[in-house]
Parts: sequence; structure tokens; C-alpha cells
Amino acid sequence: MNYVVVGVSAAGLSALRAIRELDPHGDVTVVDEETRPAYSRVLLTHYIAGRVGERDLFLVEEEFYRRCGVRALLGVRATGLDPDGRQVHLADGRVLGYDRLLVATGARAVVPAWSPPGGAGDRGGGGETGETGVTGLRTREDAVRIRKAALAGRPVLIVGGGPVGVKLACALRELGVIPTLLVGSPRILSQVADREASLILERHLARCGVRVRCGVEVREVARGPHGTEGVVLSDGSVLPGRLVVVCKGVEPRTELVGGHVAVRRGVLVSGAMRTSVPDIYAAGDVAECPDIWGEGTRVSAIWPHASRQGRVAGTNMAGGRDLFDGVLPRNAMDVLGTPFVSMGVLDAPAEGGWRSVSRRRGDSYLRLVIRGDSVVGAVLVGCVRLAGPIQAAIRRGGRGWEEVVAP
Amino acid sequence: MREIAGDILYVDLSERRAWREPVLHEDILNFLGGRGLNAHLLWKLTGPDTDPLGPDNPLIFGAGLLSGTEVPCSGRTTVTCRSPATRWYLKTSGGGHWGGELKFAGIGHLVITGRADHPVYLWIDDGRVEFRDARPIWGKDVRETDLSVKKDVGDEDIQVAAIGPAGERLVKFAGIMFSVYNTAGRGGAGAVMGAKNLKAVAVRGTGALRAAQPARFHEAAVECREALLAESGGEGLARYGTAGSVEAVNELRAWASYNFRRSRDEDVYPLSGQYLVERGYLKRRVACLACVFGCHRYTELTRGEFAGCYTGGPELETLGSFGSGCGVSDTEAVIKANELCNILGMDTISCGSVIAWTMECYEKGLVSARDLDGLDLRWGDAKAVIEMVRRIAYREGFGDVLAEGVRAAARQVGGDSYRWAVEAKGLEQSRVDTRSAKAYALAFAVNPRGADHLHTETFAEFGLSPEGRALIARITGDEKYADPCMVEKRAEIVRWHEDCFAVTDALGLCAFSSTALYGVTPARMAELFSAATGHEISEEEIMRAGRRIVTLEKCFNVRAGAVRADDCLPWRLMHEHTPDRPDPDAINAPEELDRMLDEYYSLHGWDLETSWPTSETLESLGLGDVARRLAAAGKLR
Amino acid sequence: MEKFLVVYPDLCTGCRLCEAACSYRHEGVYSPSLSRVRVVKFEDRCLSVPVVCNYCEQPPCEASCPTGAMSAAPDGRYALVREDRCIGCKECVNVCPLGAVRMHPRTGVAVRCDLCRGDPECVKVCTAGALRYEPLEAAVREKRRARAASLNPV
Amino acid sequence: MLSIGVDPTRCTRCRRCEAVCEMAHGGDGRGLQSRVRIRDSGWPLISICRHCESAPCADACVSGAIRTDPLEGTVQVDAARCVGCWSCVMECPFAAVTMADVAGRGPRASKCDGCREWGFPLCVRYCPTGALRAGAGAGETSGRVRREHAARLALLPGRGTWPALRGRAGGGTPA
Repeated sequence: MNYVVVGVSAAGLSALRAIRELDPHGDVTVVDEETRPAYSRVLLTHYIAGRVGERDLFLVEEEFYRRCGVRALLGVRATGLDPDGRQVHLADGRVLGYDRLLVATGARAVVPAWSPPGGAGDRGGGGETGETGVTGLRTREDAVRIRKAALAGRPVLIVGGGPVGVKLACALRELGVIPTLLVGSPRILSQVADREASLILERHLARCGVRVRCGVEVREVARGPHGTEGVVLSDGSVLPGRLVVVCKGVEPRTELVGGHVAVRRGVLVSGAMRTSVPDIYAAGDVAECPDIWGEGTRVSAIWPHASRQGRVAGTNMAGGRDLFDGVLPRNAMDVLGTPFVSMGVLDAPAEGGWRSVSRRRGDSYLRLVIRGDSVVGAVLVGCVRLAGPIQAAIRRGGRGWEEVVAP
Repeated sequence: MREIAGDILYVDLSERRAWREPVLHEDILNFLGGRGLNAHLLWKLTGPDTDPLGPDNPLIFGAGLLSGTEVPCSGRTTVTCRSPATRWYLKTSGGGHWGGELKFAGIGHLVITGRADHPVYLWIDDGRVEFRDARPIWGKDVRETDLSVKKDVGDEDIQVAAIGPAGERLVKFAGIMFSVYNTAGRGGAGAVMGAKNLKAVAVRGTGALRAAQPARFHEAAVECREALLAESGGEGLARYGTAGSVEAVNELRAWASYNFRRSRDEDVYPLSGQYLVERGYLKRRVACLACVFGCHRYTELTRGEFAGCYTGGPELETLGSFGSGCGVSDTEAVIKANELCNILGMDTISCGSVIAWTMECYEKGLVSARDLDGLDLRWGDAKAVIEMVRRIAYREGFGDVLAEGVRAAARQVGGDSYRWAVEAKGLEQSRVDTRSAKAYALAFAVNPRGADHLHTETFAEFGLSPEGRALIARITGDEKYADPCMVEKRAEIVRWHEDCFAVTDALGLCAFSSTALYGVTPARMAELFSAATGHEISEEEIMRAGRRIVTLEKCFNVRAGAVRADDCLPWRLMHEHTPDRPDPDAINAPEELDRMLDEYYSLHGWDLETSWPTSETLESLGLGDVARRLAAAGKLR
Repeated sequence: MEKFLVVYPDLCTGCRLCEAACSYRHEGVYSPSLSRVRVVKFEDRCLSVPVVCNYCEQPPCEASCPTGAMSAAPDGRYALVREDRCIGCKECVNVCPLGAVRMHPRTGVAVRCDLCRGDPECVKVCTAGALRYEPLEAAVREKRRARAASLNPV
Repeated sequence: MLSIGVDPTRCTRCRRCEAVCEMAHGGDGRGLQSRVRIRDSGWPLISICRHCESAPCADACVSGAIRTDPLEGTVQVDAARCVGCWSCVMECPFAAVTMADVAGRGPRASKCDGCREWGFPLCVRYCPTGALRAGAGAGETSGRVRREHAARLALLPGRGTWPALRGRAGGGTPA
């Protein structure tokens, strides 16, 4: 059996392990743009904060691929696909045949229109900061650049109030830098938290010295003789800063398979991680999967899903049988000492048997979103100890939540 | 093929070393597994002078090729070594669940050599071997040993094969006990284990067995099961066990009573399986692994002198040897004697036989009450029998003499006592009076381990069941040969049965499934083998493999010095008539036996004068290597 | 009529064919450690008792399962283990009062009896009649008759 | 393979487990460090790691700090690798992972390590009611329970009047 895995991060790696477990002798080739072995993107903000060293970013050691008997083509991009001929075309002109293909190309950072070319570039980062002073936070190089700038004491502007932006703000604050967080929405974390949680966290950030500006749009980057000098907001005002980090979320990188397999936002896959074309699998941030309620499909760019989906894909590719139980969107983070967890559905429509239950003690906050008698979502701030049991309740079908949150 | 056969695990007790080797493909095709592969290993690992109780005598446990699967009655384990009782070849087979557990641990055959410097037991946990100190359990009976080992290991669901005090004391008919009450009893394998300072072999297996062609194998197994359940004799076997036919055998005048002086007892009802059921001694039926009948018994005595006694059994042979054989008709005493044999780890056939022989000596004045330390060992004295059992196991007083087996005891006591020492090749005869069953007589005489029915069970010659009569007709061409008093065609009958029996043993099936009940035919065994291993084998080929096994076993004895004169029967059966069968044919006269032997050797292609297999015969069976070894030893004509 | 898997421990001879049949049906191999029904042996007393899922009215294994992996089939006729959800926490194993739930030694997920989806193999091979798949009324009738016979021996 | 079993019905909330765990793993005065927690109400009543075979906390760990020890089968935290992201807390259905302050480094994941330095979980050893149980593995646990159950069935007084063990195959309660 000849396996080709395009992209090795969380999903690709766990697929690799699953394949090797079931098929120790099959031919496995991995293709990845990075020249070094897989590293953890989730750890980048922790790296910036200094919680992990640069070497600890790597998920596997250099020897890993050789040890697993895997052919690794690093620093090469897969550019084309021929599902009928079962071939993958590489940027350097090589062509790889496959029996089973896993697409784990991940996601790229969203680049806003005002970002100068070469800034938060299309590989999800890159660009020469000395020239533009604008970067994303997607790759190791991005993180190194941000950390260097922060340590040099340059003021940093973070554009985007999502989880990455907030995590970066916290990381920089830990380094002693006072970052500014520019948020387009009226509140931070608007996609992953409810209003009250956002406000609690926003106030906490402010108390800790992070400047938060909500409801502001960036019009352009202000350039001066020494490079970037800040950003110009839509109302014309200028915020000074030497480094602008764009954290406007990510989108699946479907271009390799686009046009060949069914794609919505991400590559549509079944619970077995199969795409619409036989023997092509997808997993991780690029995949769009049924959710746990079986009500729709979702792209979920979170670590546990990626590694689990990778394992499922690998197992099925190697002839085993495994199923992914569905996407349950969730987030956990440490906001400068205050933990925050959210999961599932966060907004309760006014009609249709929805309601929410919330409890607040000081800065400790809990909110459950209930549909019928079933819990389908939760937000926890401060005391998050019950997050796991609540998640389990959601997975079990949502019943029994009263017992879980009993005072 | 490896997935169904398992590996060979070698254990050297002297060096405290264990290693695994895969079983060779061709060995499976030639010798099938179980008893066959055991014979092959023993032949390779021993020479003509191997001391049965020395460290070089390998003790080989072979689970059947099909043990552990759903094939009905497939739970047998064959133990093979050189016998300390006879000094000839020994294969002895036990039921229970131990062999299956070994298979689940990924091991088909366990070969134990050497001798530990102090008592040990082996703990085989899924193929990993540990040598554990057995000094704390040395001396314990089998039941206690089983519980202690399980406690020591910390898992009560494991399987233990153990010896009792009799094995520790090298009693020549000590057995190896599987699952507490299932014995590999005959020929003293327990003494070989004792001589190795090996108290027990505990096994846990959590693995799986996979047939090469699972669906076909499943189908074949289901077919076997249904065929067995349709057998006319099956229900009786299930309900009354082997002892269900005690009364029938007695009426056939084949029931060895009073140390074979008689072949019928006045009232055997108290010794019958029916009695055990009706009087409530039988508490439950017990099955070996994958058995559809459950002929093994469990009895308990809740009242009377022996209240509190509980044991597996008694089987027909036990009821015969401690019952009628010793003139005893006290069921409870027989059960008690059975319990003692089981927990002390002895063969009930030999043990009852040596006691019956002593009774006759006592009656005739060759053994006095003083020799017996005051024990009044009269016919029918049940309590004396029980006491004697204990003394034999612990080698106390005259028990020490009897523990060497009846042949050695007769030599020591002297006089004419050899005449009623009912043994051949040194093994006490099992409870069939062969004077009234000629195929049995021939089978017993040619049995490489001595006079008993577990080399070749020719039950069909009695013509008791329609299936048996049909089988005789198939072998001989006519149903009329289903008559135990006839001498004609006995060689054919014996040879067919011994081939079939060898295949049965090699696959790990119970002999009842193929040679006492007939549901598992050679054709079905060939089908099972083919589906299990993925190697197509025909009915003829598998029977030829059976003959290869039988011939190799014969060759072991030939290499060790056996000649035609060794193929004989006990003196009493060859020279004394039984009062219960006055007809002149009811004796295994030497001339008659000679005639049958001639036919038998010719049929096999063995030399008539020496009984040695000829070079052509060996070559035609693919035993060329064996032929060359024998030729080098000057044992080939 | 609603059928039950009824165990008559008295009749079990301990042949363990049920284990072989079960592991073959579910895993295609013969292995007691993969069998949903297990025969517990007390060998010194030659006693064997088949232990299999009791199909409790309020199954503790299902109640204790944090992920909903232990669940009934959609029509409620037999039990299931949803392997994609099982995290191997062994709660079910620990709470089962019969020891009838176990862990799959290879995949690390819980296994329990699914009645072969309504056609139990173990029953088919049990020649001793210790495992039967019958309406509860049949079991009760037999029990009643046995009791009556013991009161007034015929 | 360690397996810890919990029987909340037997828990009397004496909190001896917490105290023992505290003594074994914390006890330096920086607040409660116990890896087993008893709640006054709600579910789970007893929060303690079950050492799952495919542990969600380990699956979710972004820094590789939580791993299954292949020999002991226990799930272990390497606090030096932990970055304190709370993912494990979010995943554990038993609320068995908590964050404990590591001096100078902030909160880091903390959970039951099966008392590996003691060789046996102390909370289990000191649980007076059997609400906490441990065995060498789930296989052993179920084997033991199965034996106990079989013994109950088999040795019922008056064996012979079938103590018919019932097994249901039908939807819900019969009407």
C-alpha cells in the first residue's frame, strides 16, 4: 500500500502513527512546506511568552520520519492533484503516485485588504518585518519575529480580538510589553464567548495592563521613515506601534483538492474522514466535518479535533475501522491567570425552546445554553473545573446537566 | 499456520532458560500437532539410553492443533516423555482447560528439560516465562497446589497443571493433573515432572487463535458438532458418563474383576454411572474445553463415613479398578479412593491394579499382614484400599514397594506373583478383560506404552451401536466382524483405529468423538485441518499422517531395544481362563495373539521376526531420517 | 414475545464453547479474552458459571459512561458500545456488578454483550442448556415445575 | 495496568482520600494540592483520574506534557512541559485534572499519578468504605467481580432451584 500524506502537523502526524501501527511495511510519503519537522502552532503564543523554548515547539525530533520508515519531502509544496491517475504533483515538478491520500494542509491566516503585500502573507505569515512591520502569527518564523520585537521593546499592535489575538496579548504582557488589542467587534472573543464573559475578560485584561480598543476598524498601516509607525483607524486617528500583528482568524487551505472533491468552507468529509472521492481523506483544520449533533458540518481548527481526526483517517486508510464522533467546537485559554473555557452552541435564540442558565460569583462565571432539556453549549470563566463534566454531558446528549452543575 | 499451531516453548530448568521457536511448516504437515509433534520432538531430543528420571528426559506438553477453537471435544493435551514405569515410549493425554490456555498464550508445545536445583513452578504469562519458587507448596496436594499457585500469581482464572505428593516421590504411576481433576495419568509422567523438581506449570493466555480460512473452519466445526449430537451413544455418555456402560461391559463379560480373575461381577449396579446419578452422588456433569457431552463427573459425599469428600470422577476405569478389581462394591469408598488419587496425583488404573495384586498376594500368603504393617488387605475391604492408596502416594511401608509398579513389586515379592501381575511392558492393564475382546487384545499388545486402551480404542468391535457396526463394515467389508470374539480382521480393525486415534490425539480431540462415538470422521478431521492451516489435506493423507505418528512411536521403542516379544499381554490373560466365560476361546492364547500380530505386522509392513518397521515402510511414510538413524543403530532390516 | 437471555448456572458443564462462539462471531478469532460471555470456573469444585451482561433495567455501565459510548441500539433491542466515543476510562468495567463489561485488550475500548443483535451465538452452542434465549415465562415455568417437583417427588 | 474504580454510593465524604493525597503530593502549605476531590453534591461526586486507555486529556495536550506511561498504563503529567493552557481541564469528563501553582511559573496541570512512588494509590488504601478501588487493571477488576458474582450465583443455598439470571432483550419495560 502506498500512502501519501500532504501536510504534517497535528492531524498528519497522528495519521502517520495510526498508519504505522496497522501497516508497518507500507510505503508512506509525507509532503510538507516546512523544512523542519512538524511543530506545534498552538504553542507559538506560549513560546512568545517564554513558557516553552524554541526546541520544544517541535512535535517530533529530526529523526522521527526516518525512524518510522517514512519518506519525508520537506520544503516542498504540493501543487496539484489528479484523482483519476492517483497522483499528486509537487512544486518542484515531481509526481507522487498514491493508493491512499491524506490531505492535512491545515489553514492559513486571513489577510485583510489593508495589509501590505508581503506582510501577513499567503503562507499564513512570513514577510520581512523590517520592511513592512506587519506580520501574522501562524508560523514559527512569525513567532520568532514577534518575540524578538517584543524583547526589543517595540510597541506591538494586535489586530483581531479572537482567541489568537487575546492569547498573544497575554503572552506579550507576560514578557512585560504593553500591547494594544484592536478589535473590530464591539467586544473581544465575540465568536467564542458570550457578552458577559467577554466583558469580564476584557476588564481583566485592562486591569492587567493590556490596552483594548473595541469596535475599531483598521484602514491602513501608517508608514514613516523608519518603517511602520502604527495603524490608521477608520475614523482617521493613528495608533502608534512598530509591529502590527494581524490575527483575523484562519481559513482552510483547500486549493490542492478544490475542484476535485466536494468543498464547502473546508473539505467535506464523513465521520470516517473520507472525502467525496474514493481513497482521498482529509483531516484537521482543512476538513469540514459533521458536528456531534449530526445537524450540520463545521470546520473546527482546534488541536484535539485535528489529532483525533488524523488518527481516524490514518486508521481507515490502513484498513482499520474508526469513526470520528463529530465536531464539538471548544476553546480553552489562560487569560493572564483567569481561565476561560467555552464549548458548543453559545447563542440561544429567543424562540424554539432555547434558554440559558447562568451563575456568577465575582469574576467566576458559568453559563449553559439549553435546548429543550439538553445542554448544548457552555461558557466558563474563572472556575472552569466543571468544564470537562459539562462537555461530557453535552456529548452524552445533553441530559443530566443539572446534576453536573449542582451547587 | 502459526496462528493456529502456536510456537514451541523450550524451558531448560537446569539453566533457568526459556526460549521460543516457531513450529516448522513441514512438521505440522507431517505430524499435525499435539501427540504427533510431541513424538517427533521426543525422537529428536532423546537417544536410546535416555534415563526416564534423568534431566535429559524431556517432558513435552503438546496442546492439540485445534485446542482452543470451537471444534467440539478439542481440549486434549498430550504429554510425552520416556516412561519411568515402562522405560518405553510414553504418550499420555489429559483433558481440562490447560492446553487451551497454553494455546491462547501463543504456545502449542512446551518442552521441559533439565532439573531445577530446588522445587520451582513455571508461570507462563502470555508466553513470558517466570521460574517461581515452589518450596512453599512442595508437599501440598493438587487441590491445595492449584489454589496456592493461583493465589501466588494473583489470578484465579489461570490454568494450572500440577503434580501431587505422589509425583514428588517419583511414584511410577504418578500423573500430571490438569485443571485439578483431569489427569494425564498413565505411565508416570508425574514422576518425570517430580524428578525435574517441577511442581506445577501455570498458564495465562489472553491471545487469540485464528483459522486460516475462518468461515470454512467454522462451518466444519458446526458440522462436527451436529454429527456428534446426532450420535446414538451421545446422550448416555452425557447423562451417565463413561461409567454408564459398566453394566453393559459386565454383561459382555469383559469387566475385569478380582484382579482379572473374573470377567464379570455379581452386582455392578453400585459401580455404575446410573447409580451415581440415582443416588445423588453426582452433583454435576463436567466438560473439558469445547466438549459437547461433558462425560467427566463431579461427585460429593455429604453423608456417611466419608462425608466431606468431593472430587472429579469417578470414571469407568476408576470404578473398575478400585471397585470390582479389588472386590469392592462400596461406591462411597471408591469415590474416596478416587479423591485421594486425584489430589495426591496418581493414576487410578495402576493404583487400583497394584492394590488388587497385593490383595491376591495377601490371600495367597505371599504378602503377610506384617509386611503390610498390620493392614488386613482382604478382597472387598474398602477401608484398607483407601489406606493403601495413601501409603503408596507417600511411599510408606509396603506402599513404597507398590509405588514402583506391579512388575517391580512382583519381582520383589517373587514366587508366582508375576502371574497375576496384570501388566504388559510394565504398565498395569486397564479395565477391559481382553480375553473377551480380541481387537482390544491386539491393540493392548502392540501399544507402545503398555497394555491399555488409549493407543487404540476399538470400541466398535463390540457392535453395540449402529454407528460402530457401520464402521466395522466399512473397515472390513462386513458387519459380521463387529463381534469381539472373532479373531479375523482384528489387525485391520486395530490399524484403522490406531491411525484414526493418532490423528484425533494430534488435533487435540477427545477419542470419544472419533473412536467411541463416530461423529468426527477422518474426512471431517481432514477438512478441519485444511481449513485451520490453509493447507489442503485429504482423508487418506491425514490417516497416513496418523500412521506416521504410530510408526514413529514404534520406532522410539525399537531404538530403545524393543523386539517382537515385547508385544505381549499379561501372563494371566494369556494363560488363565476366566470362570465367567468357559468357552475355550475366551483366553488370549499366545498362538492366537501370534496370529493376530503376524497379520498386524504384515499390514503395517513391519518385519515379522523382530516387529521392526522396514526401511521401505519408513521411506514410504516419509520417515527416511528415522530409518537412517535406526539403520545406524542396527535396528533396521 | 420479548425474549431474555436466561442463564441456568446449574446446567453449565464449563465447556466454554460459548466463549469460542462469541469471540468468533464478534472478532473472527477464538479467544476467551475477547468473548462477551465468560465462564467462571471454580475448579476444585468442578463448578462453572457463565457470566454475561444482565441487561439491567437501569444499567450502571450506561449511567456511569461519561461519553455516552455505552448505549442501547436505536430500537432498544440490544446494547451497544459506540467505539468512536469510548475513551477507555473503565468506569463501566468498575461499576458493573457482574464483571460482564470488559476492556478490549487491543483497542482499549469497552466490550459487552450485544445479544449478537438479537440472535445469540452462545445459546446455539450450549448443548447443556445453561444459556437459553427464551421468553421469561418459559424460564419461570421451568423454575415453577422444578419447585413443584421438589415438594412432591413423583 | 492501573485502574482506579469509583463507587460514589459508598462515599461518606470523610475526605480521607483528599487528606492522604495532600500529604503524599503537596503539604507545603500552598493550599490544597490533592488530586482527588470530593464534592458536596453534583456529578462527579468523586473527581479522580481513571487513567483512561485513550485519555482525552492526553489527546488534547498541546505541549506533550500529558502522556500515557506505556508500562504502567497510567496517565502522567510532566509539569515541566506544561504551558497551562487548560485544554486538559476542558476535556476530562471526571474533572480530575486541575491546575496547581508551580512556584514562579503559574498554574500547571496536576492530576493523579497513581502514587507511583508509593507503588499503590494511597487514597484507595485509606478509603474506609471501598468507594475507591484499585486493581492491577480493569481486566483484573472485572475478573474479580465476575468471580464474586459467579460464586453468589453458584453457591446459592438450595442449588437446584435455578437462580435464573435474567437478561433482557427488548425495549424498555414490558407493558
